[in-house]
Amino acid sequence: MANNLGLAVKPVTETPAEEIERVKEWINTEEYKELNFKREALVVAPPHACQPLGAELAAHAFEGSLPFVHGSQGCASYYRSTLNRHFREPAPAVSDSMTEDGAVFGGQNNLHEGLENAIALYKPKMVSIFTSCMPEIIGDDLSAFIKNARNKGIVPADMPVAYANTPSFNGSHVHGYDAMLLSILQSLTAGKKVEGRCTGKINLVPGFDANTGNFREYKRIFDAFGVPYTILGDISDVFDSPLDGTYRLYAGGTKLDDAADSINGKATINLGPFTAAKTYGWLKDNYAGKHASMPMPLGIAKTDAFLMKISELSGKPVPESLKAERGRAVDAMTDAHQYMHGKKFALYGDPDQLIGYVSFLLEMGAIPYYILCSKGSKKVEKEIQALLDSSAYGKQGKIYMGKDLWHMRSLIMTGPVDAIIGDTHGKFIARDANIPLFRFGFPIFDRVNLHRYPLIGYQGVINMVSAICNKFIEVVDETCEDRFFEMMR
Amino acid sequence: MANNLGLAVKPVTETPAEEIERVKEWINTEEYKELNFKREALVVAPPHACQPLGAELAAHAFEGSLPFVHGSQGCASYYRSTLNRHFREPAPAVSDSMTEDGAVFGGQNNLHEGLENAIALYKPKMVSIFTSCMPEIIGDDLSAFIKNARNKGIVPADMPVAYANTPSFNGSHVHGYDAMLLSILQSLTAGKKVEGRCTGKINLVPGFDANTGNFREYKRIFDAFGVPYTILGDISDVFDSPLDGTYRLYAGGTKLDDAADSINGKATINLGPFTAAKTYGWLKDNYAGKHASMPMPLGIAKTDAFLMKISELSGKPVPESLKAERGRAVDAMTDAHQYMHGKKFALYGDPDQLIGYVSFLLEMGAIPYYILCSKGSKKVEKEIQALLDSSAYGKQGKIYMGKDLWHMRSLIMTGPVDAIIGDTHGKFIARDANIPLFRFGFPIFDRVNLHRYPLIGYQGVINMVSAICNKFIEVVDETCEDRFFEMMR
Amino acid sequence: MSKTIQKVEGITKESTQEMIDKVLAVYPEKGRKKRSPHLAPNDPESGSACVKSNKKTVPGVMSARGCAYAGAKGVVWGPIRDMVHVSHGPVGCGWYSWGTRRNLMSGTLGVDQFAMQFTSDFQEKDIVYGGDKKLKQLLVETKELFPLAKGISVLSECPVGLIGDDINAVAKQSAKDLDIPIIPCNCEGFRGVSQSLGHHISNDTIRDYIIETREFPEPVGPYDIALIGEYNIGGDAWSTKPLLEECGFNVKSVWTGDGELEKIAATHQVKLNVIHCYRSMNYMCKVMEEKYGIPWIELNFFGPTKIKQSLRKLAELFDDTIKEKVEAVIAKYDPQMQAVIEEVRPRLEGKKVMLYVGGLRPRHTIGAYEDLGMICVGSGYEFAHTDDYDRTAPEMPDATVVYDDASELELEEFAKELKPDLVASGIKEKYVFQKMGLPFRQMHSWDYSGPYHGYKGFPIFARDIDMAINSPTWSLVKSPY
Amino acid sequence: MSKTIQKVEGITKESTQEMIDKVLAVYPEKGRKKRSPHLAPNDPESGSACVKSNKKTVPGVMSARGCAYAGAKGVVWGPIRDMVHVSHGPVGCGWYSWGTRRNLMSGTLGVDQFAMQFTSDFQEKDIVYGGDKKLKQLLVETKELFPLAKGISVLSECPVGLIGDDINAVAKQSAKDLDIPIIPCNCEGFRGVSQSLGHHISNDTIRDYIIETREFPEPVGPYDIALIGEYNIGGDAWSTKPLLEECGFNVKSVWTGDGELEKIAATHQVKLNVIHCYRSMNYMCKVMEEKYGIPWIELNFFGPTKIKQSLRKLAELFDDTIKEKVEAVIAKYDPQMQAVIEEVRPRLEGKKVMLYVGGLRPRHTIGAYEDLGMICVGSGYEFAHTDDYDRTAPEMPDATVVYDDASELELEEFAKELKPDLVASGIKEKYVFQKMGLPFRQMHSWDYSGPYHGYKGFPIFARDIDMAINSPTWSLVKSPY
Repeated sequence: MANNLGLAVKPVTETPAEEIERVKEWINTEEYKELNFKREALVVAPPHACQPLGAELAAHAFEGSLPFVHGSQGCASYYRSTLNRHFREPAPAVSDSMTEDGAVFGGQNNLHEGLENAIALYKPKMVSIFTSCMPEIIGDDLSAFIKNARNKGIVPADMPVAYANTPSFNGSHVHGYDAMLLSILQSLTAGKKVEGRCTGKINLVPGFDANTGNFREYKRIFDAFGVPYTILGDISDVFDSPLDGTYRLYAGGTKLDDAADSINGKATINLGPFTAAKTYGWLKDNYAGKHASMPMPLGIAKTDAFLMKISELSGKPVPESLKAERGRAVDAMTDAHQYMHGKKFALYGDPDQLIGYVSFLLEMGAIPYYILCSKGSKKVEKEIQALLDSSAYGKQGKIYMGKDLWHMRSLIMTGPVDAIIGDTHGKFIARDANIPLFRFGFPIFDRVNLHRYPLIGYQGVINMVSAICNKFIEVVDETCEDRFFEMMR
Repeated sequence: MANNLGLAVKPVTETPAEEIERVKEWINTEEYKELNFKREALVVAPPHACQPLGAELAAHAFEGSLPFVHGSQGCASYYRSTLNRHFREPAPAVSDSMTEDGAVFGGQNNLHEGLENAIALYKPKMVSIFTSCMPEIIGDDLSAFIKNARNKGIVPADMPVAYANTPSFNGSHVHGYDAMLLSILQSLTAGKKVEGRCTGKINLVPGFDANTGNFREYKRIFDAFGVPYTILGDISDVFDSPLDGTYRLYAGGTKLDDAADSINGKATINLGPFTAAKTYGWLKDNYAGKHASMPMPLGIAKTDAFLMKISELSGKPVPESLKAERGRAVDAMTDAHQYMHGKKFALYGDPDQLIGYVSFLLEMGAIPYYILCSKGSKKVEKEIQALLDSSAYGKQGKIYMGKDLWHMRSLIMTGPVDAIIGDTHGKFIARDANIPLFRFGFPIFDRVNLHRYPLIGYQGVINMVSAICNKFIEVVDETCEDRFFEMMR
Repeated sequence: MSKTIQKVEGITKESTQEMIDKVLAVYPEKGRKKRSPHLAPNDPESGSACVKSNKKTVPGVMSARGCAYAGAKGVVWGPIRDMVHVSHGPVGCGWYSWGTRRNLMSGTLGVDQFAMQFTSDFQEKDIVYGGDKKLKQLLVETKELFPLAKGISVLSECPVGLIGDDINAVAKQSAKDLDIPIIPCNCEGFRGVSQSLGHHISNDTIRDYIIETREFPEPVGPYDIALIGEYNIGGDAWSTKPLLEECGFNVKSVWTGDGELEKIAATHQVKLNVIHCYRSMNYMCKVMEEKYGIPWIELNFFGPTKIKQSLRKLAELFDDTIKEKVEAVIAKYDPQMQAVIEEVRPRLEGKKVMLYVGGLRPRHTIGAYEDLGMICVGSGYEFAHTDDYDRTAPEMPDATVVYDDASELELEEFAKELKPDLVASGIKEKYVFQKMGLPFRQMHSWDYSGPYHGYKGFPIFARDIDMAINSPTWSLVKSPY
Repeated sequence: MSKTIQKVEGITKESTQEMIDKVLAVYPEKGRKKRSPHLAPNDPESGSACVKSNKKTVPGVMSARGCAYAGAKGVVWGPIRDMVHVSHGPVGCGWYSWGTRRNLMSGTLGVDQFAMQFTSDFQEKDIVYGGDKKLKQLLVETKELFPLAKGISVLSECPVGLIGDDINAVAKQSAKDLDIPIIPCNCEGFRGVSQSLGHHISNDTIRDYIIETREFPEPVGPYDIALIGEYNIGGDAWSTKPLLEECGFNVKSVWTGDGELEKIAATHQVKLNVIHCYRSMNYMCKVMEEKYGIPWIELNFFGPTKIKQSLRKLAELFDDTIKEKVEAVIAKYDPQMQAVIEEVRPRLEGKKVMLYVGGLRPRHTIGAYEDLGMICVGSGYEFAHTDDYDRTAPEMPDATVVYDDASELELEEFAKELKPDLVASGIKEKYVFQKMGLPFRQMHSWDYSGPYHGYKGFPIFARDIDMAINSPTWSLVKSPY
């Protein structure tokens, strides 16, 4: 029988319960895993987003900077709501609402009209423009469009306008962050280099990081040193602003003057080094002073290195207060080592954070078992492998570059681990495997305040130890037989 | 039949399974609850310890002060191990090991010999003596004993020796803390009052509090004000010392000179006010400057009051940085209110902390449902009742003074709540009722680092909100049906 | 569902227009001219739209709108639980719409339910050489790894249309090869002015690829209906479907909340389509009416007043069996609802709410607030059409402000002027208003609560609104120092 | 269980004595004189104690000792699961010993298992007027609220003895009135010099009130034994009891880990008492030997070497059935244990451990460390007697230091001198040594792990020791700056 669409008409069927049971078991098998790892075209549950999301984060990180999406308004809505949900904070950004006719005429009219309106309505100190798919496909020439806008007087002569090409079909949110940051710094520092001038400050480039607590911790560390600094760029007040009855469209961010003058800095530290690689490349060639690129200070060793670098660059010793904090963090690790020692972890996330978690886990005698990066590279893999090779606890670690969370699920269901470190998207695997998920990554849509707790530095070590070990203890408390339910743990 | 002891010999029996089942259900009934509340002599699982434990905490809180138990060494072992387990830190203290002959001859010989050895071995800057049961029963005259020790040259002339009677059959650890603190301050400040002198400092008396994070937070707050201060006494470094290869017998504490000079302070703030009532009474009569007694700064309103008091006493405005923190704490509360609003809590603990938790819960729209204090008083009850009366969310609150955790169990099993706030000892009820226990009290024997996270101040608010709300969300994630398992919460 | 015209103290046509003019004054001339027709005081008497709508968003204004892809993936297709929905193009679109709409689903993830994010994760080379080949391969892999999927939707993202891929041809061929329905949906985000076109395109693909491809094995009964435009947000469908069943109906399919492809495909057999979200699915109701003669009726499941009216209106179309059951249902639940109202209303009486949402909520929820004693002082839609505003006019009080595709600045300024006790809008607005000290509920996602539909939903709605407005945290906003 | 005399490189009688003298030099003369006999180099050849013991603790030295009450409540009585144990006196003693020993128990808390803290919570008035009346009332309430309790122990705290209460009379009367065994135990903390007297007093009360008050209903069998001095720390008894059963024995009662009152009361019927913790229960073994002619044997369940020796020694007392089973058990488990050793020993070979614990562990665990390739460089007891030290001498290497009732300063100084790779002691010592950068395991409580007894326990012990010593956290102790 065929219907009036010319399609065959079949009866409505129900999938038999046995069939569902069979597949339920099958997807947990080695056989399925092998099939799953043969995938070449289909990507299922990859834990990375596209470039413009990262670009928006960078665009928010500077005083009075209005993130401006050159593209469809739908894209902007997606980026904004992701940041809203993660931080539970506003994320004001505009788009120039390109539609079909953009494909025909290009996006210059939208950009110009958008700039005119945005500047009138939202009174930014600077505009930070980045692109979503459409203008990237049709090949809009942002540089020319903005020049024209200036010529037409749409943009005040003294208002910085940064712009970055952030194609979604390339890299991830991390690369978009890098591109936008680079453009912002280029536009703010243009012509600001003064021969012989030194601000005396250390510039810090933390890269894509959606933990406001980390930023506050960086600042606290520099303050403890008594070393002046400029963070490029600083999201801490932007995405952790007070609720006091006043809505601030621009709630913080690196001061534009400081950013402009950062080119005359005493030194520049790039943390990552994968998260802001392009920016750092440019900084090294263009910024005054010394330069250093080093891993995120996650765990003791990498924090030590960070502090020693500040010490070296500033000529000041590591303050006693931080040394005492170090001792307290090592104390916390030692007191709790038995709850983590030998425990297997599956990790996924952005390259630099993965490197940090691996380093921290090895310091605790825990086993980074699966390390997955959906947008990794040979270089990232090499770096992680070197870390694994440095410790007896790294021997079992396996690295998966360019794989997704559906691969991760197969790994965990066929070769179990004790816990996962990742972002909210891993919760379905965690549930299926009945193991905890530690939400150290981005985004976190289903817990409150976690972005307020630093993971970097010695305080970050204590926070990670506390979160992980207390959860493991809690699992024992909640799942043990009555006769093993005890007062002390 | 009778055995050779003259006792009847019966067969070994097994309690029938049905009988066990019956009693299992019975202890969860209203009938049982009524019977349980009729108890007059038997006390089951009371969440308070005896005076000397608190005295030892106070004795640790001063630079180079050696806690000295006048009594059996077994008592000292109990106090020490409690502090070891809670802080996961050393708790060096000695006793003078009284035994039977003490009952006959009194404890002077033990005290003198103990002082001689302890001073030689542990080289304290001061000795802080407190009593366990035996000397209290036999009526040792500590004052005379110590005078004699000085006369005999056992104690160096310039070494302060504090001593407090801390009978275990009276009050709780809180009262012992008060008594020891008072004696320490009396002995350190004796003869130090200088007419017209003002240290310019604010003295802070936080009372019994086993959260080192709270102490660090007090200091951070004073530092933010730029107001000099002396905490009487400061356990933060004592019980949160670095692990760096060196064991420090005396790892911190209020400097003796500062404590001595505190009598010439600009002002004195007593937090509590139940926790150090006697001390405060004496301070008010003897210390220079202004005096204020106020609740622990738990929750927003009580933190506001604390900061305003510092501002009033110091003449300095509340710093903008703290005001911003306030806004961030209110932001965190608002963002998370829906996870706590209307949730019922059972609370138990020391009076001042209970008052603080009640205040915080009411601010969140949560319902303090059972409020139990095993060593409360009419005055405490009145204070809590006034708080309950101040809010629509306090209407259902019921206060239980002088009751224990076996009473609490009956309450919760017959009239359920959503969670418990207390110390580790509540975990058995929490398990039976299948609800979370938030370990905000003392002691905590089964989690790591919790004493490092402040509960006071605005940061404490964020910590409490995070702990409570994230656990409630976690419970939903862990217990919901598959179809309600969601990405966002 | 008409009602007497309501007035709000202090709000007149003039005051509202003044407020509008004030915010328009901030715009440059061109922008002002464009925005002006989208802002107006309500005229309930006219019974028709007071604003223009469904126009291009003005560039640069901070709009809350989404795109056609969002309308297709997030709204129409995504909730169908037994299909794999492939976000075809770069990784982002699928990532952003992954688990963020709360259209709950039965079944087991990855087995017979597929709420993961499926993407072709376009790379530079796919842009240069086209993605059709990759798509073909992807479909094979999908079928292999997810054998219980009843079908696959291919939802195009912007690049696909711009580079000239032909997903329709690929879908057609693969559907044949793999013996499974594969629905190509040309919902590129650049199409149209909002998510609304995505709904329409999706409706059209249902028409073209789905409807009438299946038949229910059992004979058609007199009370067979379909529930259209019910997306099961926070479990809404698990309130409304049982309610309709309690009233005597057989709900043969739900479009598309917790939806099943084959039941949707057999919906041409029902006797009546009951539509809740008119905006996103009126197209298919009209198609089914035209093609199969199935009548449709718009109902409102928010709040006891509207539910009661809706059920009676529905019963009117049926026989006494249904009428009696409906009255029995109303008699059963109404007292429960009145008890909720009695508990909460004293704390909410006279409170003002400002709405800005999508779909049906800017008009459909008004009655529920009124059940709680509240007054709506402003409302507007992200992506509505004139027919939505026509339907809104009689629901809102006289002269209250109506805003179409409002910009954040407009909403902010209106809120400053109107001082509502509650703002009910989306995630992008939530924290803006909360920072201003204004209670807020996300009304796209029920703020992670729900259901809000039907009798099961109203007590939850009432509790949430009460909690939002009366949370003691609001009294802490102002520092005493 | 004798063995050849072991030497440790760098340790001689002289070096050890020098180390001892160095620490003694810190003491005032009187203290030095008192402490001096308690510290000595081991002389394995002598086979007897090299130190004095069971003396009063020197006042002021920071001893780790507990009191008689601790020995009674914490060690002997507390683990009996089906009794209510009343801490009679002020609130503290019961509070401190509440859940802090890890003697695990079966059953349901408050129903047929009573691990809560029961106290008479003495107040000033109880001191003044005496607590007997309160006790009587308390016993009535206990019986009423906990009807399945098989008995009640009344454990006196210091004030009870000092104010002249007569708990024995109250217990006698109440036992009659309530028809339940009520055992008064005059274990006031001031009695004796350590917890050891508490053990003895408790043993005596078992003798006076418990033993032979019950009989097993089934006839006595040839393999009926009791397991004495096994407290089920971290589940030890759940390793040792099944092991003995696997060897063919009927373990009729366990004293007192996860213990049952009535089975303990019928222990006079067994054929042999197997004792693990000699210190705390040798008294009752001797009583049962004298009174009922029951022989007893000391075993060691730590580490495969000692377990094997112990099982064979035990089998020697029985017939071939048992001997064959024991050999079969050894043949089954020994390879498993060797596998554990192979895995761990390379990481532990030659590592030095310093012990300071109570009960049996300062000698019984030495073999287990040796199984792991480790060397014991110092050992001592909190509350041992000469017979304990006699038994220790042959287990320790020649000239290694032995310390009785060590003060914290002594332990610190010895550790500084000996530089052990592991210190195995109690909670009060743990953080002292960890701060010094020395790996540590709590060996009273198995550091919240366990069991450590038997074949089930050894792999856990091995894992824990490996983890403690080789945790990478130790390499972080020294700051690089």
